[in-house]
Amino acid sequence: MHMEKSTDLRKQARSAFIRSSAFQRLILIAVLVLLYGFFYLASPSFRKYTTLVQICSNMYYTLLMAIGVTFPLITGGNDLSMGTGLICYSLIGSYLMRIYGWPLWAAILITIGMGVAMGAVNGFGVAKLDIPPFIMTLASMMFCRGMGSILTGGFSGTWPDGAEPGAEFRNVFRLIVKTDTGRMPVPLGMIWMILLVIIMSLVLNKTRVGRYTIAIGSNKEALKLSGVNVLKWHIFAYMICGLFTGFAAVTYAATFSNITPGQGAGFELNAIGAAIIGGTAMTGGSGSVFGTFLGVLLISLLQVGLPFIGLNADWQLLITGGILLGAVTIDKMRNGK
Amino acid sequence: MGEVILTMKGIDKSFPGVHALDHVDFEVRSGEVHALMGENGAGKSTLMKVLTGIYTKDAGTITFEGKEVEFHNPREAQQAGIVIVHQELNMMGHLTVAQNIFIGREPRRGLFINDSAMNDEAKKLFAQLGIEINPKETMSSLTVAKQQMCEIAKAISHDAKVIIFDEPTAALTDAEIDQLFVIIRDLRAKGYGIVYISHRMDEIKKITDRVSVMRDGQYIGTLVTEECTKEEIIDMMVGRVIYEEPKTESHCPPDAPVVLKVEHLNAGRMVQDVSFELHRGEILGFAGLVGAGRTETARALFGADPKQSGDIWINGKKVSINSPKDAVEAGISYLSEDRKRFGIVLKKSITENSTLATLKNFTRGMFINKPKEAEVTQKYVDALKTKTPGIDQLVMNLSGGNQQKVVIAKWLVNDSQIMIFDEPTRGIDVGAKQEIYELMTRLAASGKAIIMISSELAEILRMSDRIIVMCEGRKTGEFDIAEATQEKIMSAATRDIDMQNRKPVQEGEAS
Amino acid sequence: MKKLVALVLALVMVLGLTAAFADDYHFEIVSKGFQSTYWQAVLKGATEEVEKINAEGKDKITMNFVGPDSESDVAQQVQQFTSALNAAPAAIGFAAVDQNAFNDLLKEALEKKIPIIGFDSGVPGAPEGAVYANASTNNYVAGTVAAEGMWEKIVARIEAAPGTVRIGEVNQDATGESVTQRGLGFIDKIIELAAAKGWKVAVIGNEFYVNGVKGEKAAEADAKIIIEAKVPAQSTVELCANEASVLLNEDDLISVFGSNQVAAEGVVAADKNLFKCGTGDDTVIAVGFDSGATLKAAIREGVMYGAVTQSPVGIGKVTIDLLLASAKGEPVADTDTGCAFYTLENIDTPEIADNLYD
Amino acid sequence: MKDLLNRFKSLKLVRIMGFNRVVLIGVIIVLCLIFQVLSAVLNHGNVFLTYARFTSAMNYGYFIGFLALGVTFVIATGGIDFSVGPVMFCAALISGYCFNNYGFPMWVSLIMCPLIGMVFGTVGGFFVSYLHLPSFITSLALMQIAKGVGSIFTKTQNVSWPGSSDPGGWYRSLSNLDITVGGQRVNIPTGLIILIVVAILCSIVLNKTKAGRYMICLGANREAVRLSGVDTRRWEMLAYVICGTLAGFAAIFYVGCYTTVQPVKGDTFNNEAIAACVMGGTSMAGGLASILGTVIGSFIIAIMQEGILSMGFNIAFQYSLTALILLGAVIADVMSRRRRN
Repeated sequence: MHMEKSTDLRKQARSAFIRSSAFQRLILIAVLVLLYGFFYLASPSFRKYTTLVQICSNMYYTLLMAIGVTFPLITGGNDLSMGTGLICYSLIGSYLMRIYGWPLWAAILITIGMGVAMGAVNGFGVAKLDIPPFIMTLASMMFCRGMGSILTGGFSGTWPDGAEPGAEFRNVFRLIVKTDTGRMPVPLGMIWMILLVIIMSLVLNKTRVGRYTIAIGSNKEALKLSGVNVLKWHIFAYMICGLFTGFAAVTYAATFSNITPGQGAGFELNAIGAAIIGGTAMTGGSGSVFGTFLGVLLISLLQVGLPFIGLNADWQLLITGGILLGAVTIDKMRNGK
Repeated sequence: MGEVILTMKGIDKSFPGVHALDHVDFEVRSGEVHALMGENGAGKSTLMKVLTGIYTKDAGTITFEGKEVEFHNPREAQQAGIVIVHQELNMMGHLTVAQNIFIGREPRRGLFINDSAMNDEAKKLFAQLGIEINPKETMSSLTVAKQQMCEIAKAISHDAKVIIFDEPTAALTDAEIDQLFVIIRDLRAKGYGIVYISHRMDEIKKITDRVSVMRDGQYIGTLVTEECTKEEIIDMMVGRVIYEEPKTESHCPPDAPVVLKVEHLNAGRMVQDVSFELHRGEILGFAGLVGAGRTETARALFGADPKQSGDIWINGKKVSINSPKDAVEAGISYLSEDRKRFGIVLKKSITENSTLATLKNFTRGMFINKPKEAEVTQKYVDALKTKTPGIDQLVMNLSGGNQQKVVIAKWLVNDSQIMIFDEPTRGIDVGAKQEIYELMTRLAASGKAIIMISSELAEILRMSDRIIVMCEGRKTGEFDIAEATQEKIMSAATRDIDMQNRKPVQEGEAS
Repeated sequence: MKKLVALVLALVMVLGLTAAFADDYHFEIVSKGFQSTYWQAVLKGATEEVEKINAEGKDKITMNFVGPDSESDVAQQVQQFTSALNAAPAAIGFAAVDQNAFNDLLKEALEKKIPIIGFDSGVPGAPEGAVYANASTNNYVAGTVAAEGMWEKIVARIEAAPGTVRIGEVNQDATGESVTQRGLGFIDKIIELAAAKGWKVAVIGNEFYVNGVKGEKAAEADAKIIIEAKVPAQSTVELCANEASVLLNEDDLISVFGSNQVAAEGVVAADKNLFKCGTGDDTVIAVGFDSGATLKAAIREGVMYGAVTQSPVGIGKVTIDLLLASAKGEPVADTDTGCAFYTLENIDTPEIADNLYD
Repeated sequence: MKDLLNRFKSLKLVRIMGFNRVVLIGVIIVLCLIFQVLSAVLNHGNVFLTYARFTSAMNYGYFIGFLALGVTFVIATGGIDFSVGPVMFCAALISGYCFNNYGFPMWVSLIMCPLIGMVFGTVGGFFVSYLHLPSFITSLALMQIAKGVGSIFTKTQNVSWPGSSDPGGWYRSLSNLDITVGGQRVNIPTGLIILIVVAILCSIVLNKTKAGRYMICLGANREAVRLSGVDTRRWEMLAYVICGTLAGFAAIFYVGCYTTVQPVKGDTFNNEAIAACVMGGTSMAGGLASILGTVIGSFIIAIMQEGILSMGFNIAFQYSLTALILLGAVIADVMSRRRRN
């Protein structure tokens, strides 16, 4: 860690463009285009509009987590509790609806609320008790993994679906329009996602939350000396992550029906991986929401695309692993050792 | 000089085991530059930290603009109008200049930060200071000097009444220092009260109106700069006069064999075509201003940083050094100027640090021979008079001087014939300094070849048998001690720049 | 010293307790899963049966029902089974994730004379005499049932079809005993039925299923029917959905089978974008397995044509009965808890509805 | 009270083991008692403190233990390894597959396990130490790759190692040796013995050899070690190699107790391994590592999951409890360091 910090100045001294994360994003976009083109040529059925929809609806919850985790990552931290947390929250949400007959909106609020709360806990542990972020969130990850089924007694939940009342909330993510040729799905969710990406990049670059998030990652001591209440903003960064995990939980429940406890471990790794691919540095201080967006797009494109070219499932793992390594290596090359 | 705006009376502060401030008095008038001097550990920085609310005082009163004040955090102090330009610049490298200046009090439009307004504000500030800096640049892409200018701009933007400069010139080139002084004088004219902490006598003479001196956490006294001499101040600082007699002639026999020969060494911008020879038993001083490329030369020679070209001979044998490993095996050792980061492993014991470079000599098969290790460590602890309860003491619990001794011990254990001392006495108090000097002399006498990089001209003149001067990455002069004078060295160190307002660059407090 | 004393005291106390808590019959049930609605249904059946028997008052039964996180976690289940053995119960109900992992433990049970009752997929290939009886669904048969149910709906269309037609199959993995059996049962049955019509069938996709088929396979070129078996990278709904959407994008696809709840839900999820599935003549005939809110909804909306349900509740009940009998030393015999194909027509008939769960 | 505590702290044994370790052992004892009582009360008079339960708990402790030992080395150098679980599975899958399908002799397959692990360790180590990639990300990628390779090699199939009665089944006695004394079948936990032996070796390597000294020091201040003329990259890489090898070694004991391995699984073991060594007092900041602590940590995890079962609780409790104990340990550690500074 502290080696990176020490060479920071020399890093920055290098040519501005290569250094700029814009460059990394450019590479990423190029890769995306190439990959899409490749799939496009390789498989006729991939060309269908519906495949695009598939790619979109496949990425919603990962994207939300990734946007969230971008903030802790920029502070130089991490959040491993997202995956199991996501399942835990949406599970409890559905439990309240099914068993206690809570209304949908209340369940949604609780689900998101729990996310924020867990974020606050993580933030407190990291910022106040200065527990290494990795350990703190590892602990809350294990905690969530158990908590879901402890509270619901091993019940596996479903959110309203099909004809049930409240099932409409799924239309928030997928609108069906009738055309003369038949029905056509419109990935409404994508619009919200893009909206969120825009909003969060604004938050990151144009508000105090974002400004101090970057500052914490860049030089926490300096920020303290400037008389900023570091503790508050540091916790805030984790709460944002929690909030988006909450969103992700709802989205997950909306796009897939059945939520099984004990699942979800590993979701967060995709999200973190995506953020890193998007050019957010593990050392903190720099990162961009748009980059994260591209990162998730890449992963989703792979997950959906690879089956189309008849590549056996297990190769997908190999390739995603390879791409992750590649991305970080490029990043290193850019910034020098 | 205006009326008194800040008075500190009987300030007392203790840390576990240390009585850092012992009833210190200090005052600042508006429109004066008030120097605060003292050896390292005299309590200068502590006093200022108490003033700016980073530490809370145990006893005493602070009166600012007539009313007694008590700051609990830097914020309160800033708001009251007391700001500090820190010695280790506290900036956030990833943010832009303007963002740094206004961190914590960004102008906002609704929810959003109004960056354009911020940039304009920053522009105004720089105009006011007469500096050319683009507020939109990222902080880390600026030179140290410019970063410091930003710090000053930040200070003024707090519409401060008292500005504290803590070792402002430690890392500046002379041209930059001059520019800084212009600004400081301008601030004084505008009626700011300025506290100026520094070691550099001539700076004090040049820029300050009054000098207050501290020693061992106590307030010694205040003098008016014009009316006092360097010597008086030094006496007050060290409590005793120490003689730093320059060497008159080389102690190294003329026929001493060449141990190290470097030819056409190139490593980046800071090391350009450097060539020199080093003889057995010789102390070769590397003089020059901060940032002249001496440390870079040493690091390149030692293999710590990659080099583009250059040949190195040791005892007439050509060697290729691409990593510190090669260097150490070739019998070179390097004592970095930044001990904590590059010298020692703070979390580990004296023993572990002492044998770090030479562990292979302390192994039976693959196992470490702990008794032997302990024995040797103890030997050097005694030899160097390292003050420690025991050899298992963690290095982080030792004072700067003793830490330096541990580093030296590490290399002595390695018994390398060529030793590079980079700022060997930085951040070390007078007593320990003396010991280090004697030690180096003894080492040279015992036949080691020593390169000493120092920014303190007195040190160079006192220790070296031969002096190499560098400037902007080039070797610009080489003198035998007999013929070397301050003027010659300085002119080489600053090349064509005119000699009038020149002064030697001296040691800066280690961070 | 103090600690020691405390420890001794605690032990004494505890041993006292243990005496006080002995029951007539205590059964340990180690299920294959715990946290899916299917297993909850099995648990429900078992609990009801236990309460019923205790209510009758002849015998006093207690039961401890455990199962691993996911239906593939061998380590957890071994630990649970060992723990069950150590609890020295009157009998153990057991559904093995992977029977190879349990041979030694089953032998140990045999030595300890603890009766084992297999349920759900049972404990195939267990050492002689260890398993007293099975209350299990024959998954291979269940697969064939799905095939038959689907066949009658699609046979006409295959006849009508000019070229080859494609039948898709989504399996959550190629490792789970029951899933693989169903998958293979389905494929074999299709081949058999096709053979009766004189059609050749090609099987492509995941190697395991391709190689596992008993019936004889034709080359893709000269086949009338192509069966494509898909397996996702990991057994989650979303990844199943990705595989399913690949199938649904094939223009010659006429039907698809999701061989368990997750896979079937994957198919439904994928169709949410593609609208290929339905019960009409131009739509893809989707057949699922087990139930759950999603599948039931899908069938009611006519997205999914039908599904095969086992009788989880029934399995639970029967298992308890067998456990009790074996514990008493009475002779017990295997019971096939059976399975049934259901569509919109019969979904509400009692014999089906009772076995469906949310 | 206070001086009592201090007197306790100054006991020779305590000083050797380190106060925190001793506390952890206390935790184990307390846990055992709690489980003993609760499993009797809650689960129909179950008894927790029995030899059988002890051995079955240990079965879980073995492979977690070996994984944790490996991770300890990596964490000591200031890194993190998130791939040990899948690597262990990958090793077990490939070598087991070779035994079943290519008729490799058992001893060859057994040797293959650590070798395969070593390969992964070497690759990871290379990326981290020579290309300076962040260890977390590298191990993430490696984890995916391990899963992929394992499942490609075995054609997405489970691999079941032979049972004790089958040919080649002798490997099981590495983890549990069944002997009959007077008609009584007794289970000797050989795995425990091997684990302890390996642990001792590890702590010798870490504390008594050059390699260990360098690893710990470069964890604390990499640059200072490099400038002392030490080839840090080599020693850092070695840590990852050791970690990978031990992960492969763990595979032997995993199959020794659980026979069957699935492809694309094993990530959850990462968390437990890391938790075990952090509990044991190995610091994420590097420069501080305790093998004894790691072993105790793994035992706590093992005992916990057995206790949960014996109380008849849902497996889920295991995770949450582990999390809480982990947090407790870390907070205690942080606090004590605060007080010292």
